[in-house]
Amino acid sequence: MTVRKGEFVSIVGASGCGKSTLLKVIAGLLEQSAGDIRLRGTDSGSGANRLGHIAYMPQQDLLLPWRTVLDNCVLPLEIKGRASSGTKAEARDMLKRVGLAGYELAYPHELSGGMRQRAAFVRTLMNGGELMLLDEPFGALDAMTKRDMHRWLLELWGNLKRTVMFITHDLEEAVLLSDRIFLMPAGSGGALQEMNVGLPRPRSMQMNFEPGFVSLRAELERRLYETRAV
Amino acid sequence: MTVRKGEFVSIVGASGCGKSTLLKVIAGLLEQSAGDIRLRGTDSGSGANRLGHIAYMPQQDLLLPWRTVLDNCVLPLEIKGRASSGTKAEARDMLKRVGLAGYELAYPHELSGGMRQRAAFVRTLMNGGELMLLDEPFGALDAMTKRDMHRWLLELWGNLKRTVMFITHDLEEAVLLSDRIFLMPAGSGGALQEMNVGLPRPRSMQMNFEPGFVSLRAELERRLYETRAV
Amino acid sequence: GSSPSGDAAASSAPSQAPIASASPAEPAHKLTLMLDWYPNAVHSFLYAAQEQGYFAKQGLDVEIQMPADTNDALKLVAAGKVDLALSYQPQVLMARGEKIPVKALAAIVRHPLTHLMVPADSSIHSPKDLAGKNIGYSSIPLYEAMVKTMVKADGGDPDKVNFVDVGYDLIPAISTGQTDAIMGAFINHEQLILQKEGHPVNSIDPAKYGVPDYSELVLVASDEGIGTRKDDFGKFLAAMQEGQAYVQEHPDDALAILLKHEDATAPLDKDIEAQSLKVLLPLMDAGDKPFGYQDPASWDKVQQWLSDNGLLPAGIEAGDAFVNL
Amino acid sequence: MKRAPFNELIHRSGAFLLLLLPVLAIWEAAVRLELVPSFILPAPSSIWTALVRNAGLLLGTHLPATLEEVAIGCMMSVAGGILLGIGMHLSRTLEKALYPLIIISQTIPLIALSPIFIMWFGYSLWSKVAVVFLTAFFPVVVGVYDGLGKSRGAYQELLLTMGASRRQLLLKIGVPLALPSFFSGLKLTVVYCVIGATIGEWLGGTRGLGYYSRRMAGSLHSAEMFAAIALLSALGIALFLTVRLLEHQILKKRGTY
Amino acid sequence: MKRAPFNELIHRSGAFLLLLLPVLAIWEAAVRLELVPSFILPAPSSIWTALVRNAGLLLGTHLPATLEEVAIGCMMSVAGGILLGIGMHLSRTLEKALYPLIIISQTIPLIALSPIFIMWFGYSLWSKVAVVFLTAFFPVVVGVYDGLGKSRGAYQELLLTMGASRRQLLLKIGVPLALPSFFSGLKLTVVYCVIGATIGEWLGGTRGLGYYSRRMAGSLHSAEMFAAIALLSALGIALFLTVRLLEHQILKKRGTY
Ligand SMILES: Nc1ncnc2c1ncn2[C@@H]1O[C@H](COP(=O)(O)OP(=O)(O)OP(=O)(O)O)[C@@H](O)[C@H]1O
Ligand SMILES: Nc1ncnc2c1ncn2[C@@H]1O[C@H](COP(=O)(O)OP(=O)(O)OP(=O)(O)O)[C@@H](O)[C@H]1O
Ligand SMILES: [Mg+2]
Ligand SMILES: [Mg+2]
Repeated sequence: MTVRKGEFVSIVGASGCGKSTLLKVIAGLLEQSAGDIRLRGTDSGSGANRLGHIAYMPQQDLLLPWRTVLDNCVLPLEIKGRASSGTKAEARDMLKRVGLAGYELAYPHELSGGMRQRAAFVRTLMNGGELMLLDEPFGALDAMTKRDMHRWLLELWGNLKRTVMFITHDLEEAVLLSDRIFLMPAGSGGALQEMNVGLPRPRSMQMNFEPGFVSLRAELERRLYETRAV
Repeated sequence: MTVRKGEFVSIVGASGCGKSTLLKVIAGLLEQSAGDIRLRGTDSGSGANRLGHIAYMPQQDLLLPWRTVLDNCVLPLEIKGRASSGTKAEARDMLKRVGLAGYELAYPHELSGGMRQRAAFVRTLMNGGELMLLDEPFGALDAMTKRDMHRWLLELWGNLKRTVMFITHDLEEAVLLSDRIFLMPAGSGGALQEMNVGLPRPRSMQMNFEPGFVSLRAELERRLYETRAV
Repeated sequence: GSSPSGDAAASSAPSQAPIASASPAEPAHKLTLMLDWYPNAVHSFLYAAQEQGYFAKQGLDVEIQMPADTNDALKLVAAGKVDLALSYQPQVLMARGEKIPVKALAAIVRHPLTHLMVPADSSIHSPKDLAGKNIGYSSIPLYEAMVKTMVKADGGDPDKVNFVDVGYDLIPAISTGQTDAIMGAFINHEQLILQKEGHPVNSIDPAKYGVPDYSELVLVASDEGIGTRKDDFGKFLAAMQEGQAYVQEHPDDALAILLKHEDATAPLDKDIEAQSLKVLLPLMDAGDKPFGYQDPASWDKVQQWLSDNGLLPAGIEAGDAFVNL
Repeated sequence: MKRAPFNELIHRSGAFLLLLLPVLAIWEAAVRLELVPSFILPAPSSIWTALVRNAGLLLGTHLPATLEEVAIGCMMSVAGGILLGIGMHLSRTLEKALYPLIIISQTIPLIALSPIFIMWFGYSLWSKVAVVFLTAFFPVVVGVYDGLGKSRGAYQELLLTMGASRRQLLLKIGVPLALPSFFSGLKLTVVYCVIGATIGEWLGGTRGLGYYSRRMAGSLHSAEMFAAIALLSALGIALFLTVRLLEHQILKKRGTY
Repeated sequence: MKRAPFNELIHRSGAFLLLLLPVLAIWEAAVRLELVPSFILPAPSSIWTALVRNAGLLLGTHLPATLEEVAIGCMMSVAGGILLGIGMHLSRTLEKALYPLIIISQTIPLIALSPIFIMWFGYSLWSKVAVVFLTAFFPVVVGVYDGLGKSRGAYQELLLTMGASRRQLLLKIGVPLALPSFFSGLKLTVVYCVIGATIGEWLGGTRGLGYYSRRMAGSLHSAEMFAAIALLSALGIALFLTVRLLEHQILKKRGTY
């Protein structure tokens, strides 16, 4: 599995098939039992070398409960020693973008599930780094909010040329956002399948109902169904 | 808002609009500031009266981290003093149904996000009670697993004639499962909208692509979009 | 050798009023005695009386206990929790000053054992030399008064003496040079130990410098106990005298009895105790009077001296503080 | 629900005083009826009288001396306890070497060590501070060590992906998670500081409530002795309540988990 | 990662002993070079000799007596501490009434109470047990009370919807959450039990390591005194390690958070 710089890839697969684990391995939290992981073409060695260089958004939001939303969002820069006077303003601005204006000083437990997820998403963006690993970042959002997030993410991605790896169960989302989609097999036997999304960019929500889109989605569903039946 | 016995209703709405809060009020965890809540047509009084009579699945799975999956699942019966020798067997059986066979003795932190959600779902089913409140029960599941859950839930619901209130962001899911769908407005201004799903039962996954289904879904999306624009 | 408090309480209750003559067939009368400190040579007469059967002969069953704190013995005898206690003569008067109803029954050690001690190579030879020096003492106001009296009697200025409260640790205080002198150590114990550890000290007898020649150790009972158990106490005194006679005649055997008794729990240092007994025997001798006899004149002097030094409120009669049964 | 800290204190102690009354009444009655001899346990009224009569001496001379020892000893116990706790958390070797020594220090009766203190510190303030330290530092050590040893769960992983160093993990997750445990230890430590100062003063000195109480015990003045002890208890309660207030303020501000 | 409990113990104490050696060597040298008078701090070698010489008495007579007091006192401290902690958690009134009294009990020097103990309990085992209890119960109280007071967060809400009673909330969430805090307190308590027994034996009696050490101190037999103290310390360490092992076993079995 190779991900090119600036590419947007999605990973889909059955629940419990190891998607989150794969992301953790890439982030450097776990060591792989076989194979190796190359960053910019060179073997990155052990996971510890990759820690701190890859922005990672875990499946559970993991907002620190004793910090306000804003303080949670500036945490990555605090850790990296890059927090400056502008950091908080930047975080505030991003929080506004995701619809959390007014909640900067709230504690995580005062937010709804989807709001926590968005806060965690902002925290991940604040992280910087060329590669972003997002583990079901929009799973708890309604279609509208999700759409806003998609738009914003695509915009950011287009501007910054960051590389994104994205886990989702929403096949439309996968098709809409990705350059390529990887299908993870459920058992240990199957092989990783790859699917190219040939849709033109920039993409919009309207595409959802275009025939190309619908057929891609159906194809994806069929293939997923097959990997499972194996 | 009235829910008839044996009915299956869904609640959809923007993130942070108060869906989870509504469910908590119904469950008896919070007191409503206005209006009253009637169970079987009689005012149930304060929330404390309803505690223990309604099965509630929270948005966060809230599996007790120091208990195994199986012990988490039998917790409701333990609390109600109805745990018997058959309870564990029943829970094991249900866990198998949701694809968690072999994970009975695992601790929650050893499960993937979707697996935790399914375990929490089993725990809610074990609760018994006529009314079931489910807060995004299948949000972290892939399409296939979700479909299995739908099938099983519909089957259970059909057999037991339980009343279900269901929060989801997946409009297809809402249309597929519900008798009626409530749209919650984002601001405090708007009114609750109701939508009847006139599709015949039993329903199947194939309906997704039928015109009636697709138009219902599009209508729902449009209305949601409107409530938001208000 | 511990007994539930119930026994002690019951034995001093009025219902157990003395029976005129205790025939050997009768069950022995129980008496509890609390020592002033842990068992040492000064208590040889008690263990001798115990071991030689003098108590039993009098129809007594004596149980010996140890206090947590030297003042506990007085308080517990007054509270009726023990029948007899060992304490110090001035302490008995001061206790009466605090409305603690106790009386001395016998003088065990008839002279002060508490001497002022200075290192053998010290420049202090008599109390007046203490001016400007540090004196360690164990937070007992009585010792302050003794030193001041001594300095004054020797023609020195008591206000120039610098008192240092050294808590429990008299020996380290002087042997590590923290203080120039100590007050509160016994000539039959600390002095001998310091000698043995290579820190010889000279002792200065307070009785030679204006302090009354008080009894260091007295046997004490409560007013109520004396009222109800006079006969038993009389028998105890008789057995005690027999015990002391035995100690005087067979000091080595008496010591052996004590050492054997203590070996079971906390062995004593044989050399130290032997020397201690040698020091003690002359100081316990009542001359032509029976062992334990109390001289009213001594009590008057101590009472007067305590009053003069502000350690005793007015209205405490020396005659109330002791009785010769 | 919301009350100013000061009102809160009044409210709490008010309720305590109300509940203390029957205890004091029974105690007073027991002494008056001579169920307990007053020279063993003086009546509350005579303790109060002794307190008032000697107020100048107790509050003017002895309380400040004890307060000084408690203040310095307490700060050293807390600082030393935190350092030891963190040190043992960071290094397994240090932990293995120090924990047994610390436990040994807690099982040696201080009286046995008093000559050593006197040898090293003389009869200065520092011998008392050393005793306070030895009496009181242990709970903070355990509180800090156990608190830092808590599972940091997935938060730790998240911070690792941000490139956090061990120091940062400790500061950003370890410390916030350890705070409740630290405060439990701190509450014990401040109370033990008071008894530590009392014992320290017994080892020698010329001032302080412990010294006074022992002196009064030596001349059989029970009421005066208990008056000093009552002040010591009040000091202990005041310290405890202060820490508790601090704990509430700090932990309350944070979101719940 | 996995080691049998016994090996684990060996492993730990082995490392400690290795690190103890230099300490002992310096200590021995300091005494031999007469930097410290041996009657104030005897050399480790003479302590060892004293220990061996008096082994029969120490291990045969005094250790069992102390063990008995520690065992009973410890059980009472733990049981009493748990009850008090739970009681104060359940009732605000009880908490307000008891907490100050408990703190008072911790600030009164036990020696001041010795006549009271003897009056109530005589020279029986129970006066010593009472002292052990008073010395040791406090950390368990604070541990249990603070542990139960922890925010139970959303778990509590979930259990409420299942119809859980207050008792069930306490048992199913409160107790599991309180366990770490309880164990912190327990570790302190078992260590304090040892010093409590020592002090208890000072109040009277004729057996026990504390009694022996006091007697030996009185006749300046420092080596014998420290031999007894060494045994007391060993007892303290053994109790501490036992609780720690138990803690690891119990908390390890549970999932992390
Ligand atoms: N800490 C752990 N210890 C043991 N097994 C674990 C642990 N974490 C995950 N697993 C197992 O690893 C497998 C893969 O888990 P992973 O979280 O990667 O799944 P996933 O693909 O992200 O699923 P989902 O879509 O449900 O989040 C699962 O079978 C899970 O039981
Ligand atoms: N404990 C709390 N304290 C204060 N405000 C809260 C608390 N819990 C929720 N809220 C607020 O109540 C509002 C509704 O939250 P709720 O969880 O009901 O949203 P929701 O509709 O379930 O959203 P989502 O789809 O994201 O789960 C939100 O604005 C949230 O900030
Ligand atoms: Mg996952
Ligand atoms: Mg919600």
